[in-house]
Amino acid sequence: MINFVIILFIITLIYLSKVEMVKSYYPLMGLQGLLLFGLALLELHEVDALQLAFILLETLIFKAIFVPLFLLRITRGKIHRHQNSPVKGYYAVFIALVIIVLSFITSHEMHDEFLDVKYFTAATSSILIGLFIAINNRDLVTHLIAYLVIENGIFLLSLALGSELPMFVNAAILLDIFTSVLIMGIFFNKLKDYFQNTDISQLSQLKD
Amino acid sequence: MSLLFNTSLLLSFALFFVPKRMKYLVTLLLQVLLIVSTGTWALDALMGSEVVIVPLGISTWSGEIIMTIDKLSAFFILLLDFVCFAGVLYAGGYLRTSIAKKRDVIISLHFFSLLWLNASMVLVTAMGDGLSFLLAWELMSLTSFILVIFEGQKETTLRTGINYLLQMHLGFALIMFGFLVVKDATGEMSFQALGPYFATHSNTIVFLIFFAGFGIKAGFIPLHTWLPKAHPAAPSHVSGIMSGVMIKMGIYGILRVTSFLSADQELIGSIVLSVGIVSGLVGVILAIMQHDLKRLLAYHSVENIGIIGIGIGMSILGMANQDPALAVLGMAGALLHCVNHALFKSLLFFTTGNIYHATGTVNMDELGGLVHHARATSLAFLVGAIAISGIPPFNGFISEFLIYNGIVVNFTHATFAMSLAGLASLVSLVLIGGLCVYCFTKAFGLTFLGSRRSFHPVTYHRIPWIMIFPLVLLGLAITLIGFFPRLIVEPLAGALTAFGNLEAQSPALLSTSSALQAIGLTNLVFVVAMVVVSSLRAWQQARVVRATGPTWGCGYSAGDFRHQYTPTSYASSLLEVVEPAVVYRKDYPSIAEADIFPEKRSFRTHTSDRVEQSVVITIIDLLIKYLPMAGRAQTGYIHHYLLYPVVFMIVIVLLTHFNYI
Amino acid sequence: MNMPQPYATLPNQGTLPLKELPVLSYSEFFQTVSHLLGLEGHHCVACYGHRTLENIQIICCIADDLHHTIKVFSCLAEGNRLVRLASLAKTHFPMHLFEREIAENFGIEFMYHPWPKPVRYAWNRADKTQVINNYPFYRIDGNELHEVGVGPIHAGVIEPGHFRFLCNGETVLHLEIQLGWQHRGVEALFLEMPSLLQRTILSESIAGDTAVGHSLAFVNLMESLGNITVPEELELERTMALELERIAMHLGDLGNVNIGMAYQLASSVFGTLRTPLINYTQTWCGNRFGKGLNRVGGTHYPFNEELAKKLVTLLDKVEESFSPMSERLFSLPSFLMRAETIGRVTEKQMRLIGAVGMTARAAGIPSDIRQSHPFAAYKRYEIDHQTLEQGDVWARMMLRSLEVKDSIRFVRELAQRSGPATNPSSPIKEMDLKLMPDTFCISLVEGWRGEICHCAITNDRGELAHYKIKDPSFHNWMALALSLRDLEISDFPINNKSYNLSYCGFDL
Amino acid sequence: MLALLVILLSCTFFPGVIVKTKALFSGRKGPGIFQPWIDIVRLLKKGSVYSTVSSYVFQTGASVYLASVLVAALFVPFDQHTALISFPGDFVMFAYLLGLGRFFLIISALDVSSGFEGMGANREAFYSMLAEPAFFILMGSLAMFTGYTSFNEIFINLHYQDYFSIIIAIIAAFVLGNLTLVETSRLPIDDPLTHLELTMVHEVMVLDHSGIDLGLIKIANNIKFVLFSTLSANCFIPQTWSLGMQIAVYLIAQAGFAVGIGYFESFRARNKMAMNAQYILSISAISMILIFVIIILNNKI
Repeated sequence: MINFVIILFIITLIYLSKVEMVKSYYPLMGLQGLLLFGLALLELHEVDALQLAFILLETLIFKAIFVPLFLLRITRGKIHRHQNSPVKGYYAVFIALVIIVLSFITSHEMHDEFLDVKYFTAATSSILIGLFIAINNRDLVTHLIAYLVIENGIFLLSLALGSELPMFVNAAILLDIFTSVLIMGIFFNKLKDYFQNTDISQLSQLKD
Repeated sequence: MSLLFNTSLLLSFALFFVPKRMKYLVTLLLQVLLIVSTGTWALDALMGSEVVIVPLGISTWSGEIIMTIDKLSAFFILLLDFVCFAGVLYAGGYLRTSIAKKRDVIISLHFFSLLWLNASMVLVTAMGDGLSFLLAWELMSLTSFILVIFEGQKETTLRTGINYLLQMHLGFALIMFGFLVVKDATGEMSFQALGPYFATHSNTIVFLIFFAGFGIKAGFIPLHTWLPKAHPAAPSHVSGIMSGVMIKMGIYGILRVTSFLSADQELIGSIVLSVGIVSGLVGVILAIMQHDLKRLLAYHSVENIGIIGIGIGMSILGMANQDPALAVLGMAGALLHCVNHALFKSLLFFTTGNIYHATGTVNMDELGGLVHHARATSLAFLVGAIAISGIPPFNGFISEFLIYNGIVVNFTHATFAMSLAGLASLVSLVLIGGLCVYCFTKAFGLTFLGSRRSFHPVTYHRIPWIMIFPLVLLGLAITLIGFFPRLIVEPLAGALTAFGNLEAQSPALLSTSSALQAIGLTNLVFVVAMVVVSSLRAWQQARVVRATGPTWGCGYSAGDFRHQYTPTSYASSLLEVVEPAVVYRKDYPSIAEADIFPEKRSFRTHTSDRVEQSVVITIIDLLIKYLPMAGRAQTGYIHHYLLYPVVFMIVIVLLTHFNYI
Repeated sequence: MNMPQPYATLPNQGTLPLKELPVLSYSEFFQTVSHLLGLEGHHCVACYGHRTLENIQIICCIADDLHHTIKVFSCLAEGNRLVRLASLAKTHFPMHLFEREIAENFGIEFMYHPWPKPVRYAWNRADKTQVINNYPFYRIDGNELHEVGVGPIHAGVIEPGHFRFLCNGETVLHLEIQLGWQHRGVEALFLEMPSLLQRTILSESIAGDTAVGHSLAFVNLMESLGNITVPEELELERTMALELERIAMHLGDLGNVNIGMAYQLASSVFGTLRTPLINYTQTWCGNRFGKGLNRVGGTHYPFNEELAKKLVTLLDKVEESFSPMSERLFSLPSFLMRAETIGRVTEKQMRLIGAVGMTARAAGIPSDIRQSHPFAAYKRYEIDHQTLEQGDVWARMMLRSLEVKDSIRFVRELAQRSGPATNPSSPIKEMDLKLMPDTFCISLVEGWRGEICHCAITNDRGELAHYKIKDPSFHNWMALALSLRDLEISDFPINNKSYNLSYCGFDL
Repeated sequence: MLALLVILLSCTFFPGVIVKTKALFSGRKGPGIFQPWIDIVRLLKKGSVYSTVSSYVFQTGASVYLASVLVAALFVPFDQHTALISFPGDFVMFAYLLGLGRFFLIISALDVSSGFEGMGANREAFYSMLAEPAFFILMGSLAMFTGYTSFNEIFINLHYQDYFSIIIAIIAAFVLGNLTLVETSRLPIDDPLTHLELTMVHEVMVLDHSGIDLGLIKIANNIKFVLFSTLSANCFIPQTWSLGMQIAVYLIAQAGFAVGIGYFESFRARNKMAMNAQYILSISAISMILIFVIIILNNKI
């Protein structure tokens, strides 16, 4: 089951890489959150109940529900333009694929006992694809999403080490929430300022 | 038999003295003699269990020249004899007008070279000794050079010919260098010496030297640059022979060297595989971008050589990983693809000759609608197009199937690295197949179908039967292999014996042989289905109204040929995806925002080879930049020039004195 | 400047005695047009030739949107020999069609015209050698491009028109639209038709989907020429009919674009919303497209309280399902991907070609006769005016959606305001209509596509001597051609549907 | 033999169910389930019109297309019931046979000298070229997973593995489902219902085919549809069930697939033409992920 969830997670990464409409990100982000929730549920049955509840809360409530809704809210009816990405869609898919394949190969070559290879692959590809999305796009919201994808990767990375270091997971999640809220707050305020007089003409400025 | 062989070669000099109109017949006769003699040897070698050794009765200072024909050589000899025969047959029709127009000596030289090209290729495959091999190799390059510059009155043709000759000599030098390295280590200059050499020395470097040398002939990317130039310049029968079999001599050389490998196969295999993949993909992509039909076919040679390279590479990897199935199937696929490519590529080049004969152009921008004027040629081209796209029921599918099968069988028990290699070659083979369909629907559709792309009324020359007959011959061979693929298994298995470490009668080939039988059967089933469907259709058609009318143009009655897709348009959707592989230039000032009523303008595109542009041209540019420095030595004073030999001699003496040579 | 103005100034639906119409020399005419079009808020609404006894009089009407006036002037060109005039279109692109039309009808040659091509192959054109099959299409040299010719018979059941795409693969480099496949001769028919009723019906048939718009323009024109003032209730009714037509057509087009995008849900929802609306028109006046509603001087179908109540409930219902559907549509990624930035025509281009109506409004030009030259109830009641700036398929769709909402609101307001129809006035009788003799009159109406312009000239007996019609599509077809530049050819259908221009309105 | 029968059986209702579903979702009653076949029969009875520029290629194109699809149908097994033709590596031939049909359809489109057909031919060649790797990678990965290389053995052995085979079957079915949409020109690649020549892929390629030729092409398309959906159904139906049960489940699955396509097509707009390339590439990417998963699995990490 865990394998399946991880495969699904990687498939969402492929779709994330080729998204052309900002709006298409939200369901994918929600799905990723759900998948992480499932992973945490399946993987972390050794930690004590409180911690588990905390982790599940973070993945389900925060990642799967709050973040997509929040994104949807701040961009409702405003940003739906094509992103002006320098890399065309099919190359983006190709690059994502290359990233995933390379992560597969590197994790295959690592042979580290403390690392769970499955998680490690998903985590690295998530982080790298997040970076790629950030590089490939210029608008604010997409950068936010790229950041969240990287966050998900870090969460997975913590799971990769999770069975050894439950504290590490907790720390990662705390960091996760802290930075997410921080950055989203900043973004939100910025966007609010930006759209004080919401006028679609300003959207074209947002593009570049 | 060797008498026959020698006689035909000696008599070839008589070509210069027979009357002009007899020259072709004499050539044909001598060709038959040549083929009978070499063919007999090859059959002997392939059927028998021993290597056929033919002393030619000619001695040089290094000893008597002896032909050693093993099964691998025999395989290639039979192939090249067949294609050369078809080529010479075809030349009879194709050159008819030229024979009347051109000077006597040019015609003689052409036919003479044609014969000697055949002979030299036979010699190339039969020479084990390094020196005689190199001689034969050189002979092959020279004769083909003469053949290429048949239309030497055009400057571009001459230029291309010289470019070709230069590149061939680069290859020659590399091969010679390879032999010299081996000789330095083992004291012997022959293929046989490679065995002991490889057993004791590093395999990679010498293999790569040979690979580069032979690769220039074969046309692997990035060594392919002569190919798309030389093929369009040469007359069609020559392009057919060159593309069909001459470039296979490069493959032969590589196979020969490969058969002695004993270590480092993993690395070598991956290198060959990557070169094959790149050649295959880039070759077909560039082919799609072409407008000139012959250039298109030339790039397809690169692509097919790439497929052969994939087969060889996978096979070497199979040997390295103790996977006999992959090794056998990959190599068998590569070998069979040599045969198949020789057949359909010469067929396609000959049809191009017919197109040129009928219309005076092979530029797809100006062609179209030929099917109504050259029905037999169009059928031949269609067969060739389906075969080259690797689609059943013709032969191209069989060889690709062998390679596919090798890869997939390997998948069932592959290691991590091998899976990666298999995946890469699987994906590239599939892509090549798809791109081939893309390319040949374009080539066939835009050349033969639709209507002619011309404002002016055009006249068509009738195509004589002599230009159709060789096509039928080749088409039959293509169909035969497609429908009865098992026939080819035994010769293949024979040829595989050249590779000491391949178990030719391996279970893999045997089980594949039954799969091949099933394929042959399926093809027959397809024919039956086709007959059933078409007869039902014919039955229905006889009972209903069949109307004819102009193509539906939405009721607009003044449409013209411009409404058809053009080669550029057909290629453009692909171009967007493969842009990194092609250098693309558009001569078109795009219509500006405020240009509501645009001015007159024109649209032209140029695509060129990214590899050539970025690798070859860069090197040449560097040479052009730095060579003038050497030019300073050319002072124009006689006494300076006299000085140079003296300096040279002193250097030589000094070097020998200090034992550097 | 104390110099007399070289033009007469009229309000919308204003009349002008012919002798007060300034007649300039061509060079003065040229200068005046150049000068006026250079001013802010001026655009040419009509410029056409009118054959007088021995001359051809070219009449030009330039609307001043800021001061709600129309400036009219004319010049004479000799009709009996080949005349060469300097082309205004060379510098003022919107004039190109007017000049082509004059050239086609009267054989006047405009020198240095940038696009000298036939317009509509009228039956009485000057040069009969110009036939539909030798239309001089723009070509790009070289044999690497292919052309795609679509029409005049289209796969959907629509009117005839030929589209010629110059393509490089999937990309369209240039689109040229050749119209003129229907030869109805509407303008001439107006003069030939003897009775007022026939003329009214003819005006309803200029463009079948703009029956209310065109007939309103005609009716307004006749009322001005006949010196008839209509009661306020009638104006209210006419305005409601016009807005209802706008709603219905916009809804239909929203549905059609979605068919083009294969978005089934929206296409069926908008389709089903349109039906009750046009059915309502049927209950009102007996015709789904509002034919028979507009009559000179009165109406056969007075709007009453019952109708008003029905209308309000209907509009409520329409709005109820329209709002969520459009909300959903405009947030559907797969829709936005197809619509946004597709078929973009910039404001600059729209100004260059003189686009009008909603096409122009979708690209940031506030071209709206309801505002600039108010007529009917718009003189008293203000409707919201929407402009968007993107000029792409999305903007045209969005504009329609916004206008539907505005119109619903506006009509509901009017319907509630209209109250009981106290004095339903019947249309004026044929014999009671006395047109002013020797008069020029112009009437502008904002149909759902944009500005409709009807001009008429009467002779000394008070009969129609010349009638001129200009549909908004006259200018806007060029916008469609422009929006295809460097676009994928597969995006043509949604572009075409997002404009939904009129073939017959152009061909006449 | 059984395989062929069930395929032909599900052919009868498959296209009708899609049309019906779409009709129901748009609030219409819609035509009967067998209407597509009634239309085909009507086409088969009709006379046809041939362009004066067309040649023998046009005359044979549709027949080759149908024949190739029919022969390809002989390769597809139904669960553990073997197909008529089966040999190691048969999926290669299956794919290439479909390629043969496509080749002829493309060139017969180019035969009529029209901008529309050229466009369709070009698009078909391009998209099918892009889609082909997905199928091969998928079959390669299944071969890697099961250790066999023919359709029969792959599908028989897919079930004998651990729960992993279910995961793989799900992803395989996902890829196959998407491939079906590409191969049979459905949304979001192509809109089968549109009347707009300029936006069509498959339909514009067969624009000039009429009468029996069009009928043959439609038959072939319907069969092709079911071939792919049968392949994906094969991933799931347990072999331990009785034959009747299997057939019942199979038919329900087919109908479900058709309804699914109808549902999918009702609630989204089609892709922009330029987006198709990346859509198809992402299918290949997913099957690539699948093969990597299996590679890792095979190496027991």
